[in-house]
Amino acid sequence: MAETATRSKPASGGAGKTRRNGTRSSGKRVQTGANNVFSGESPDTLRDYFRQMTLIRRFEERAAQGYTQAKIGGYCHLNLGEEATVVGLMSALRRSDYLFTNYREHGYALAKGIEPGRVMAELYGRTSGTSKGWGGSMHMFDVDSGLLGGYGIVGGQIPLATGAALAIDYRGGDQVVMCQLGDGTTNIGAFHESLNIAALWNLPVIFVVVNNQLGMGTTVEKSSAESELYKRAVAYRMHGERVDGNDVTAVNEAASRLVEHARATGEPALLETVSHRLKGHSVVDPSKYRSQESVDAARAADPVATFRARLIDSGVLDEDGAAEIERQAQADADAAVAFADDSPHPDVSTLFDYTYATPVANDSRRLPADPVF
Amino acid sequence: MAETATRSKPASGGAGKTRRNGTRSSGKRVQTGANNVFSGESPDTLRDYFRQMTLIRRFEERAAQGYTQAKIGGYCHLNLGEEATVVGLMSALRRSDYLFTNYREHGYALAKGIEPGRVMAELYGRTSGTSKGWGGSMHMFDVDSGLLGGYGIVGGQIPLATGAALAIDYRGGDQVVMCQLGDGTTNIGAFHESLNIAALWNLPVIFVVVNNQLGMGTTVEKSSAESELYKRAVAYRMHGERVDGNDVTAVNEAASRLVEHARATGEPALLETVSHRLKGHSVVDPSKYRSQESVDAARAADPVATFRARLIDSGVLDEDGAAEIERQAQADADAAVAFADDSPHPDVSTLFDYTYATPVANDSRRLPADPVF
Amino acid sequence: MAVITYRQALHDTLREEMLADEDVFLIGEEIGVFEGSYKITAGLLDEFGEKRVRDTPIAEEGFIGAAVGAAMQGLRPVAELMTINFSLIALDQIVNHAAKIYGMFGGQCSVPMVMRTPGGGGQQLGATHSQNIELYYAFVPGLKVVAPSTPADAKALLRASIADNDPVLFLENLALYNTKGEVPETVEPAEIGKAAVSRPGNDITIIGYSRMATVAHQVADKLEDEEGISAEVVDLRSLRPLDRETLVESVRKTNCAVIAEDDWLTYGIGAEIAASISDGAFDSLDAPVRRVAAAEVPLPYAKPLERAALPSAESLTTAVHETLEAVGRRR
Amino acid sequence: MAVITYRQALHDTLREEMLADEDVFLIGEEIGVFEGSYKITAGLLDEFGEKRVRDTPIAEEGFIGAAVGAAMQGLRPVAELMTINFSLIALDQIVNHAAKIYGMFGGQCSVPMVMRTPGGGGQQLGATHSQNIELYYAFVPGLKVVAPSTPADAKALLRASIADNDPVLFLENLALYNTKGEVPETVEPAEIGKAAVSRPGNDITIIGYSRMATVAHQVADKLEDEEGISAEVVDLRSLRPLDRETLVESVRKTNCAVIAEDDWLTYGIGAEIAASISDGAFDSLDAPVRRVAAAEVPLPYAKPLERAALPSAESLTTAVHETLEAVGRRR
Ligand SMILES: Cc1ncc(C[n+]2csc(CCOP(=O)(O)OP(=O)(O)O)c2C)c(N)n1
Ligand SMILES: Cc1ncc(C[n+]2csc(CCOP(=O)(O)OP(=O)(O)O)c2C)c(N)n1
Ligand SMILES: [Mg+2]
Ligand SMILES: [Mg+2]
Repeated sequence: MAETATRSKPASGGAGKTRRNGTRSSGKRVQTGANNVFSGESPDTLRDYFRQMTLIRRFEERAAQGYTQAKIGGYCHLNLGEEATVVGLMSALRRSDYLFTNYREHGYALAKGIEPGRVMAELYGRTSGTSKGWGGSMHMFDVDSGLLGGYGIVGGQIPLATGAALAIDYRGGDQVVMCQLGDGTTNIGAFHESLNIAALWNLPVIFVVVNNQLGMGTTVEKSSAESELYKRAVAYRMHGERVDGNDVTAVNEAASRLVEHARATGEPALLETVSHRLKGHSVVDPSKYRSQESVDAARAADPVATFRARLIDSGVLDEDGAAEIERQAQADADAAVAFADDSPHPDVSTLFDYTYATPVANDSRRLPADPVF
Repeated sequence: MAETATRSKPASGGAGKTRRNGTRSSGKRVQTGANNVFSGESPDTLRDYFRQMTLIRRFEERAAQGYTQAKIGGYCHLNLGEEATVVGLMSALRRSDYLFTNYREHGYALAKGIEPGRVMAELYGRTSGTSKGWGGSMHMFDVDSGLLGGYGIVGGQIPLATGAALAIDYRGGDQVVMCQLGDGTTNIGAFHESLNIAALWNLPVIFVVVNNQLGMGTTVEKSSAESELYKRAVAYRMHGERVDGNDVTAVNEAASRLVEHARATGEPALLETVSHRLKGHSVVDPSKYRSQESVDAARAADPVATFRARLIDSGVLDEDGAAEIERQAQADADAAVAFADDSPHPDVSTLFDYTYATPVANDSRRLPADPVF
Repeated sequence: MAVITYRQALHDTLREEMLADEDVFLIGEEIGVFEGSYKITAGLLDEFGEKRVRDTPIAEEGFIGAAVGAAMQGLRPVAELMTINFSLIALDQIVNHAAKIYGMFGGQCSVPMVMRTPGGGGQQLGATHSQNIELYYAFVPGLKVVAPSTPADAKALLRASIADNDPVLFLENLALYNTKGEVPETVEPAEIGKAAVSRPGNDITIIGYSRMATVAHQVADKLEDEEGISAEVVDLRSLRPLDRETLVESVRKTNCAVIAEDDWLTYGIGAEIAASISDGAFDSLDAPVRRVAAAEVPLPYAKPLERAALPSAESLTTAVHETLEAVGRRR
Repeated sequence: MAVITYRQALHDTLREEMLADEDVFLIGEEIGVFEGSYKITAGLLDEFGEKRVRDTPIAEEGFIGAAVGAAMQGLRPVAELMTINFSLIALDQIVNHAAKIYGMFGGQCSVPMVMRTPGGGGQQLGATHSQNIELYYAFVPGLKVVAPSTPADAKALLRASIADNDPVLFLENLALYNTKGEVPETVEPAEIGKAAVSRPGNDITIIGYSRMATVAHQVADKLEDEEGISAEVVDLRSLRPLDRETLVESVRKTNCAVIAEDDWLTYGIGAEIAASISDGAFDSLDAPVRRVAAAEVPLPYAKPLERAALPSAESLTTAVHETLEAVGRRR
């Protein structure tokens, strides 16, 4: 897939913190996608990408299984088909950078550096989970790795991410915020309000639209009047560009460039990654509405399988090496399940522990059967 | 002021109802603003524009006075400085077309064809007012003339206008909806959600951003990352253009063209008119925050005075003719005040008349001192 | 009489109303191609086409506002808000526009629209997806709010809501969609604003709406069977207007009451019920009105915590027992 | 002790807190260049600069959400929502985010922010600009809601709100800004969650908050002066948490109560107050708890209608008289 930019490519770093330049000229970058010769990444980096992508794949398969076994409740949205995007984006961030995502965030949690066991334990609703079992699939959080939350309300994370970038700007820190969202989410008011604010105040936040071409059952064309979503950045004089979300190195290149540019100048940007959703919207969705074509296209573009083939083709990995990585990923996913399953459920006595951070007089701490007086 | 368009000029009428064409090429129209030779408009039309603009000017002056005399309560936002915009826009609409505005709508109510007395009576809170005294300055409504409401919540009118256009589309009518909003209002979520929906569903609604360069005390540059507001249409593949809001004929030309295009094809558009606010945000605002420069610029561009001069220069009107129109406008405004002042206040017995259109069992009809049982 | 699910009753009614009136159309997220998040609208896109079954972008404020605008033109949109939690995004259009337009313009323009939306916890959906915030609508003059608990009521109240010329918030509940009940061949529109004594009794009044009305019935049946306690159940059915008379009349007979509600206790729907009963049945009441409601916490995901936080047949039974003890009718 | 306006108390407190803590900053529409719609922040932009006094675009959801995000990083934003009516646009960020983040993530991240906003009718601002919808916040676990009625309380509660690590909705009222009261040289932060018996008395308890607490005082003074009736006034001060004990204790003494509230009656704040008193003071109550509240209509613009619809000293006095008659303490 061609990669294009609405504005000139941000120079990476170096320029020092400057204010948004409203009159930047337009530009266009075109670069081949598939069958790229790897440029720059070391074999170790490439193998690590593959390792992470495979781990996400295996982890999500186990999550689906856990859901079917009723070990996991609520809604469960998987990153199957988005592994290249997830790993490409996350490897562009420092651990100290902040990440806000939507509810489809298991892979991001893993790739941002949270132990798989803690991620699975959250799905299992255990105290060892990333949110101590309070959040579940849609609501993971980990200060140490900079995951500032998965959010279940469409668009809810966008103002928050903008605010985190405001805090960085306020304090003069050098972190960057990445805000992940879906294609369908570009149509909600919070997207508009936040991108305007981020551009107006020159805040270091990269908005990433993970375009998997569907919001539940709705195609991009049926939901967005401008279906080339990265172009919406124009409404805020913000840099926007699109990248092949099935290509982990292309995603990483674009994301790294925008992240480092934001770090240097404070300038926000909009990055669109285009890939496919391999399965339903959530585990329970049989996606009957999907055409065979769309399913076939998604399968053919499977980012894990194609990256594996490219690595083997180019000699970065041999069959045994790949198989070993896959075996290890499976073992890690299995271990995560075992860890989760062995972890304790939260105790009912903790029900009132997290209503308020500052204790307060007359806080209500009644169970349903308790009288008011 | 130069008039530019982001997309090719919509052909007016004729084309039949076609779906939005997402790939229309870009284009640019430049046309001189001030000192235009009038093209097309008959002297009668031009004089009528002047008559309407003058009436709005006098009406608003009397409204300000009524407010100072405490005859008018609440907030009172005037169209002073926007007379050319108001009249140019309204004369592009048929009486059967629908208009939704913000709270700064007295002039629109007059120019859409409501008798001045009823408009003033609404300000005075009388039963003879456009909303029977229930709405006040910000909330005028009149089915007959197609004013489907002034709305006090910033952006609140935009989804409603889109819905009215949806109804036209649903029923196959040939009306067009015009939705007026301010420059500051382009930053709220409802703007984004509605423009996307209108473009996506090809609804006959013209969004008009009346850019008076201020939202209360905030300049466009301080509130909109893309300060050329008409360009925001690009995010929805919608046609957008800007016109000199001090030039009544230019406004009318652009608005008529877009309205007729929408009537013929269903296509929405975004029109930005640029003018000045002659006074404070509302009658009580002394606008201390405003620079002398900005005030001077506004005065110099006064659309009523400049249009008057142009009419006299070009022989459409002589001094006496102008004075006669002004005298009549003053008389009409005075008569409106007299009508309002003579009209009855609503009776307290009507307090519960308009909670529900369909009467309902157990509706609460208690005054504050009434017991529940 | 056919026994059908609550879901089916909603589906059938939507279909029938669309067949009966061209002005009725459906609008919402994922109601067409996806057939509805909870499949209420399954098959309707195929039958009625895109004009009558309109999938929207994810833009609650935009599409609800568009429905309001269409209703102002006399169409009768039936909007689906995927869950009541997401309705907050549209609240300005509902509270400041739909509910105000009739009054604010002096009765010139009505807004005949329905907003269907489910509330409810208990599905481990976590704090943001499990709320019961019907209060936000029930509080607002200009809106009507109905909350059926049975398939038959769902049908009768949906018919009434679509026929009504005011904006109606039609509250459903995730846990009710699969419940079944008898629905007659023809169902007349219900009268909005009326509660129902859905189970007569003498010893105590149990008041509920939506899911908790069904729980109230379970508890009442069990109390009768196992302990010979005769509980009267009042199903509110309409939250706005509120039928205080029916409540008070029941309590004048039973002399005590327990309210079962899925929302939070403090300031919840039950507060008004308790206040109204304490006022209207002041001289008849032999014990304080008891409320059984959700624990006041952001609802946790983990099952044991979620279970503890939500009202149930057990907690309601406890409250009934304790209230009967307080009035001296038990042990 | 200085006598200053409520407005001045707010202004001074904001300034002092900004001087004391670099992490405190102001954010909102028109608070800087325009000096605030109601001039609370006048002069602060000049003194503290754009970083600390941040004018925002008209984007309530966006800027409140940004404040939440900044608070998650440990900053202490004090946001101004121009009026509570416009807060509906930000409600998703407040209810589904600010109020949930601490619990939903298992206590890992607090949200130390304040949202200041005035409610209130009576200014002929019409149906959409005159609402009292503090209920929407008071109902939500995870939020704290305070509602001072005097300049001294405004100061003490604003200090407490800014120091608090949870999101606090700080309710002001258009009609209070110009009211005056004594404010000591140094004011300690108030304890959130506590009501105050702001006027002791024996014959009847009058409960109010925000503007209606001041009306309650006027009425109580007049009752004392003209009729020798000794009314106790309880000023709620905090709507969430709600200090039921103080209410009930007062009514145990006076045996009757009237609630004065500016919002709509049905489901309003007073419903919970009435329910709580009817429960906690069940055996002491000699008459039903009476509520004086706004008529349940979209508030009309015209002055005679607006005046009739809103609670006042007169309607409160009537309710007090009738309640005293009901308990046999008058005529
Ligand atoms: C405000 C709101 N509206 C609706 C929903 C229901 N919903 C959950 S996910 C989703 C689709 C989102 O699509 P997209 O942004 O493309 O993200 P994806 O699921 O494809 O990752 C919808 C409508 C929600 N959670 N929040
Ligand atoms: C949702 C909402 N937020 C804030 C306000 C307060 N307010 C009223 S008018 C206004 C400025 C609007 O500016 P603009 O859109 O440029 O319109 P203008 O007043 O210049 O005509 C603001 C902030 C409001 N009425 N509604
Ligand atoms: Mg998607
Ligand atoms: Mg403006």
